[in-house]
Amino acid sequence: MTPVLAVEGLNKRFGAVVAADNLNITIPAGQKVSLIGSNGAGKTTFVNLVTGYLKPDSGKIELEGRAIGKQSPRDVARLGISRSFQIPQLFIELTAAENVIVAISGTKASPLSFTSPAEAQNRREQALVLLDRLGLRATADRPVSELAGGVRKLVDIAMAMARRPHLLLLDEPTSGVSAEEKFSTMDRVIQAVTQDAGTIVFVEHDMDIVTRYADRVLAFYSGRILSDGHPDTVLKDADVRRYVTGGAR
Amino acid sequence: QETFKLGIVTFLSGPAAESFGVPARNGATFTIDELNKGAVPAPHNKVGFGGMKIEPVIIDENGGATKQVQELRNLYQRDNVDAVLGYIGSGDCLAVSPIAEELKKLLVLMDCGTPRIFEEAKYNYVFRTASHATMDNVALIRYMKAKNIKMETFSAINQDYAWGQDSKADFVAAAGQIFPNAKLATDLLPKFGAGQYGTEISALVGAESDVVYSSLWGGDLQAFILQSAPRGLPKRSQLVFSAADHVLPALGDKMPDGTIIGARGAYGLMSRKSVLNDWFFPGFEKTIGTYPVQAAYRINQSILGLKNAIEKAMEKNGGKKPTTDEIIAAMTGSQWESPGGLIKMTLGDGHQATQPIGISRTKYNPEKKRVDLVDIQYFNAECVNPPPGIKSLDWIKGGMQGAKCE
Amino acid sequence: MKILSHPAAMLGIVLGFVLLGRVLPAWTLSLATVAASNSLIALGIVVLARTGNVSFGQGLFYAAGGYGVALIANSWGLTDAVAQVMIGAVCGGLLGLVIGPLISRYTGIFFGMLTLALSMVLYGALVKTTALGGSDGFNVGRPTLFGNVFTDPREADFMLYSVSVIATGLAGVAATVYFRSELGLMSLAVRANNLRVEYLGISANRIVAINFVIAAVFAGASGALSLMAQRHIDPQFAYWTTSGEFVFVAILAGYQSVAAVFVASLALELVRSFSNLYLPNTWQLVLGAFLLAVILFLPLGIGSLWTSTKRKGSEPDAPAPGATVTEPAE
Amino acid sequence: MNLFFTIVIDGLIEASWLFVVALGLTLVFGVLKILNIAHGGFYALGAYLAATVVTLFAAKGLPPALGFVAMLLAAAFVALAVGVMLERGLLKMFYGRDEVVLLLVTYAVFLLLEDITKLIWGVNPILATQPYELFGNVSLGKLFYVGYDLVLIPVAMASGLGVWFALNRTVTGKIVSAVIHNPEISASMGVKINRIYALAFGFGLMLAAFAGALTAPKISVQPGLSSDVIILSFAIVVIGGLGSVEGAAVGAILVGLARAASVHIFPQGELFVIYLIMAIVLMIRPEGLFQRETARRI
Amino acid sequence: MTAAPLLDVSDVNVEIQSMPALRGFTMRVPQGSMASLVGRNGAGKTTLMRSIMGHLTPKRGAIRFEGQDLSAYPRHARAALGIGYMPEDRGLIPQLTVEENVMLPLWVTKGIDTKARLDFVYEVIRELTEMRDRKALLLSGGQQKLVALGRALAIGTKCLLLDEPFEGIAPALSERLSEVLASLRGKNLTVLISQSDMNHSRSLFDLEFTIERGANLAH
Ligand SMILES: Nc1ncnc2c1ncn2[C@@H]1O[C@H](COP(=O)(O)OP(=O)(O)OP(=O)(O)O)[C@@H](O)[C@H]1O
Ligand SMILES: Nc1ncnc2c1ncn2[C@@H]1O[C@H](COP(=O)(O)OP(=O)(O)OP(=O)(O)O)[C@@H](O)[C@H]1O
Ligand SMILES: [Mg+2]
Ligand SMILES: [Mg+2]
Repeated sequence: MTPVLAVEGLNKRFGAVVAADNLNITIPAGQKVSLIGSNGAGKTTFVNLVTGYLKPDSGKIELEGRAIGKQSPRDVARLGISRSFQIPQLFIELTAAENVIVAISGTKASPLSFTSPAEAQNRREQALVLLDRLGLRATADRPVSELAGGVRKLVDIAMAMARRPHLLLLDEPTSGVSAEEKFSTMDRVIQAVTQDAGTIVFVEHDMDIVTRYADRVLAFYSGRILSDGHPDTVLKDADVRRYVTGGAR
Repeated sequence: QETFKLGIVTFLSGPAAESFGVPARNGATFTIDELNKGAVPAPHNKVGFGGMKIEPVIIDENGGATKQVQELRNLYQRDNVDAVLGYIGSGDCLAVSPIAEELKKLLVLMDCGTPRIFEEAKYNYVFRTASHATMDNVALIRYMKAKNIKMETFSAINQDYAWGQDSKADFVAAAGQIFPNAKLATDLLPKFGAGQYGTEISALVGAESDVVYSSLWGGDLQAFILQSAPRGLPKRSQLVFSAADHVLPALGDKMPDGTIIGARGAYGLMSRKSVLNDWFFPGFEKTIGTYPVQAAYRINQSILGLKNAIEKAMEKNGGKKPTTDEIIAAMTGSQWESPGGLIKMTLGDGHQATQPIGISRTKYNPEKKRVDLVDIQYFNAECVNPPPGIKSLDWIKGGMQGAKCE
Repeated sequence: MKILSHPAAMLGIVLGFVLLGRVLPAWTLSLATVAASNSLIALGIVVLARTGNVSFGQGLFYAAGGYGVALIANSWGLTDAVAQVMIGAVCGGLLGLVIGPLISRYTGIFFGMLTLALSMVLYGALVKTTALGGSDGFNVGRPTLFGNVFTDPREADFMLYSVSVIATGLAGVAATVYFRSELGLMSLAVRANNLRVEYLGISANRIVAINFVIAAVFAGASGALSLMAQRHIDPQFAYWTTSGEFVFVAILAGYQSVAAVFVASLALELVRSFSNLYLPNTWQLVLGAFLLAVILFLPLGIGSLWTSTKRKGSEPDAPAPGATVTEPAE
Repeated sequence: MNLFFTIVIDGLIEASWLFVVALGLTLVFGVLKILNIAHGGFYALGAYLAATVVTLFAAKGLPPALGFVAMLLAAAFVALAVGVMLERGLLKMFYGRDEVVLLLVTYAVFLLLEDITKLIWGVNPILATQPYELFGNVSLGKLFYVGYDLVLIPVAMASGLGVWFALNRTVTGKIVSAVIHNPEISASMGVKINRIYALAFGFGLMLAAFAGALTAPKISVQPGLSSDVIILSFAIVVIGGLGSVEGAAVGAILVGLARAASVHIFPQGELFVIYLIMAIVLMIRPEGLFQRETARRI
Repeated sequence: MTAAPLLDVSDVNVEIQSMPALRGFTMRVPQGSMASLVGRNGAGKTTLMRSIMGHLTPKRGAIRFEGQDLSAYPRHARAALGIGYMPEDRGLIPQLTVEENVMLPLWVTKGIDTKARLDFVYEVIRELTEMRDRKALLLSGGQQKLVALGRALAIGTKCLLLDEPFEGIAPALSERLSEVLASLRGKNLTVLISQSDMNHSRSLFDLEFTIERGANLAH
């Protein structure tokens, strides 16, 4: 079976900084992969490359066997990759529900028709369901500008999930989310994604989350992969401990 | 007592205010005050218009044709003026004329240059009390011929809008008739209001033509003269300006001697002695502080023309305030004396005036500290204006048939 | 208020306005005609502004509509007012279709300046075209309506007034419906964060282009209306100050309600006209002070006088200049 | 002297005063994110102030060289003061509003300025040409150039270098870029952002007035000076990239050369050429020649 | 620690666009203490910090620093009191280098030994030394946090306000940060750290304030 994502010899530099150094990664369908790594290791860069925001200097990126290295974020999204952002990217004047409605509208084949109000109502229902899944029902009708950072993060994730992507990339989904909500958030995200039989890759700094939710961990350092494998093995790796997770654990 | 409410439209702001708009306003207020006092010599010695005091409503012409159309409607419909008099911009004149026609209200255009108004349309309610711009350039060429100016090559610098383009076309066409061997070397069209002509002057000096012709006016003309004199342009080429008398007071000794200029009429320092001019020139100078130039004369002759028509109409109707239609009937084909000479409504079925014009050379007078005009030559209206029924440019190109020069 | 925002109710209001014209004094009629025609193009600017882009070159389409109608009227004698509005709209729209896709990749000030440059190129071309009267322009005959010729000035004015109010009114109703539609929502999304819009699989450029074409259609129709009211056209239609003024109407109105655009446009005309009448030498001073006062005391525009501020969140709180609403709060 | 050389000299003279105006505009935009329409009004103000000073000096029989220096200083400092007052007294009230709203505010200020200058100086033209003769004439080939015009080139270069250096090589410049990027944080770090705004605005307008003063001796100072300047300097700033000093310089030179070339070679095109350049540059580089680097968003 | 509190927030009410964000919040942070401000998302932590820095004006109540009412100080005057602020979103100036970012508050503050402060920052956060000439524009999120901390440290001679410094930081670095903060103990520096997640280094703190929907959590 073709993997959801296959990356081969991927390189990306910013001036002197090597942000992706000959990466080779294959992610089979249904896997829950966590990217960990020191700050500036290249995790976000990897996500940016896969979603077409950055163009690789060299290397191949394939989604379900199809080369996507030269596609724009829009095309990549249409092909079935969604992402959330380290810094939430929202429509801050719109309400949470409207944000999600826009996301849902984007899933239509042709998003450019003048939809009748009745159908828009249906959209709203879908949006509320999605928000509900992340526990955001109460904030649905507040403008995002009034929401606190952690809540914005969740709205951002809700938008990424709207498309029911084959591959969902989450960039630090729980940073800024309160301790009590971290696990419930991840529970909900994982549940939703597995329901849709999707694959999830999440960047994470909280090792409790990593050990609990990841099937596999990729540890980045300086654009390279230090270690790749089951969470238990990776987190025990000496280099990983030294550069990423620290000695405490 | 009856009054006559007269809307007056002239530039009070923007680039045309200084050269034309404000002199025109001053001309209007001076003339109206004098008329209301009954202080104007015969034949305009009745108080106001046939005894009616004139009540002016002055508004700004600046802002483009769209606004002028709206303001014209406001004057007629909201402010209930009896007539509107004014307009300097050709575009404004073109735009407002059909509106007055449609509202069946009297409109007297006083200054704008384009011949198109009555050549392209017929109006009942619209008059222009001054010659259009064709005369300026025909007279210039005739003057140059009379004075034996050498013109084997010439260059032109004109603003890139209708006035400049049309003036140049007229000048080139007239030159083609009278100086058939003259060649146009450089033909520059800086944009209106450019104010800086360094590059243009390089091109003109480089062209080394016998004559440099220009229809620039106002600040643009002043700047052009200021910048070209130190670079030797007046020494290399004979400068010929079609409408330049209004910059003389400001320029003073900066105006190169020997420049050939027109004033769009026999105006200002080129005006001829007459009873009316002996009233207007010194009176204006005393009241306003500077001597009157083109725009002041033009609005004055316009107001006098309207007065003449109104009083003629009142003679007919027994002294009542005349209706618009009565005034129109009286004004069509009329003629009247003005400080600038005899004005005759000969063209455009009696709606378009022709008038005499003077052309002269400049000479700075250090004692009086002002530019004098010397070598003045006058051309009567029939010599430099087309006869009725033919378009100006066609008339020039056809060899100016039917011109009657003295 | 709510009931008034139903399309049918809005149509009723438009009709009411038309009937009102029967009793208005003549001069207000022509003033309102101009205001209506100006608000149509300003409405287009509002439509476009919902994607976060401001066009300083709507004069391009305004002139396209105006010149298109004028040329057709003069060469084929087509004088019907309704047909002229449609021709204007089509001329504007066609040009918009050509330019929209090119320009939709620009944002912010560069979008504005490119539109300005294009309109100025047209301006230059028109000034040069002596066949079209150069900078002085040319006149067209008076419009007719369904074969009726209006010789009585009052009736002619009323006809123009009705056509303008109805055309602008219909555009307003259409715009309101559009604003509420899904596409309307997406426009706001593009303004807030076009990157995210792309990431959702939607073409932000396409949405901008659609709004651009709508604005161009409105501008073209407005050019036609303006031509009818004036019977004269000149390159000033495409000049940047003309475009700029329409932007100012839109800002004064406050992007909120369609009616506000009309009121703003009317207010501007009135202030300009009365200050020119009573203070002909300092009317710019009065106009400037008026603009400042409106912006200061009605920060959300004239529309905020009667619309409740539904989207409170759209006002940034940081007191820094240019802190735009569109930046995502990091 | 060949045509090419003439075009270059004419173009540079043209570019020099344009550059000084555009420099002020780009400075104000860079710091305050305000596209200032009133900029042209200050250009006119500078010209009027200069003309007044020159006339005054001439009337008193003082040497023109002194008048020249005095007119530049007077224009610059009055504009600086008025600019700071305007920013503190008026603009400040509108901060936080949309960019276009601020544009409208500056338009209103522009209208006010138009009439205020008219109220102060009337509509009669002022000719203050004494300084124009100060540097004599220079003959290059068969052309004469006025020394004054040639002097403009180094003056413009000096202004540009000065501003560039101040912004890029001094601590103040770095503080300014902090304020540009994030006023709130800058304030938290102790930066008196109000002062930076006021100064940037004041300096920007000072440059406008300075340019106005420089041109005053060669033109007739009268109403209507301001509107043409605005659009020209907008074009330059947009061509160069908003907020960029280098951009303004390249933009001004491009515009100057293009105009000169068009006058000498194709006079019919003068009306378009600037807009054509602007359109072409934007087609190729959508944010102008010198795009500002932006922070990482994601 | 009996002296008057260094930072005294009493009964503060703050509204953001007429929505109450702080509701009678009270907090006294003694001098030299290391305090944590804990609350869920949207509880008002950032709002409190921004109010202390003067970006928001309380409707009611007072904020005192060393006994002086801060409302008398414009927002740009507060850094000079010795308050170093690290905003939640880092707020670095992208065009400036790391070192210039750290220097920013020092440039504009009079009577401070710039060199000594800078050395101190490099000594405490060694990672900054090798990044000093890189533009902030290019740093990753976590690197930026370190720089922002360094900047707060540079000017914060008396007090540090750190808004969620551990968010988005890799554990190894977060440990380093804790170390850094711990090393500041006993330097007579008062530190207030907001957190939504108490997993990090509980041991670091002397005292803890809990904020819940803009108000103190009833103990
Ligand atoms: N657009 C860019 N321009 C220049 N440099 C960049 C850019 N994006 C990333 N970098 C550099 O690439 C490196 C990797 O950055 P990246 O954002 O991928 O790190 P990260 O692993 O996501 O770190 P963090 O956990 O802090 O978010 C960093 O050194 C960063 O400075
Ligand atoms: N710009 C704003 N407009 C309106 N309301 C706001 C704004 N900023 C914050 N709020 C509201 O103020 C309250 C407090 O927000 P604040 O950012 O202080 O929370 P926080 O504790 O820092 O949360 P987080 O842990 O998510 O950063 C929240 O309810 C939020 O919705
Ligand atoms: Mg990252
Ligand atoms: Mg917070």
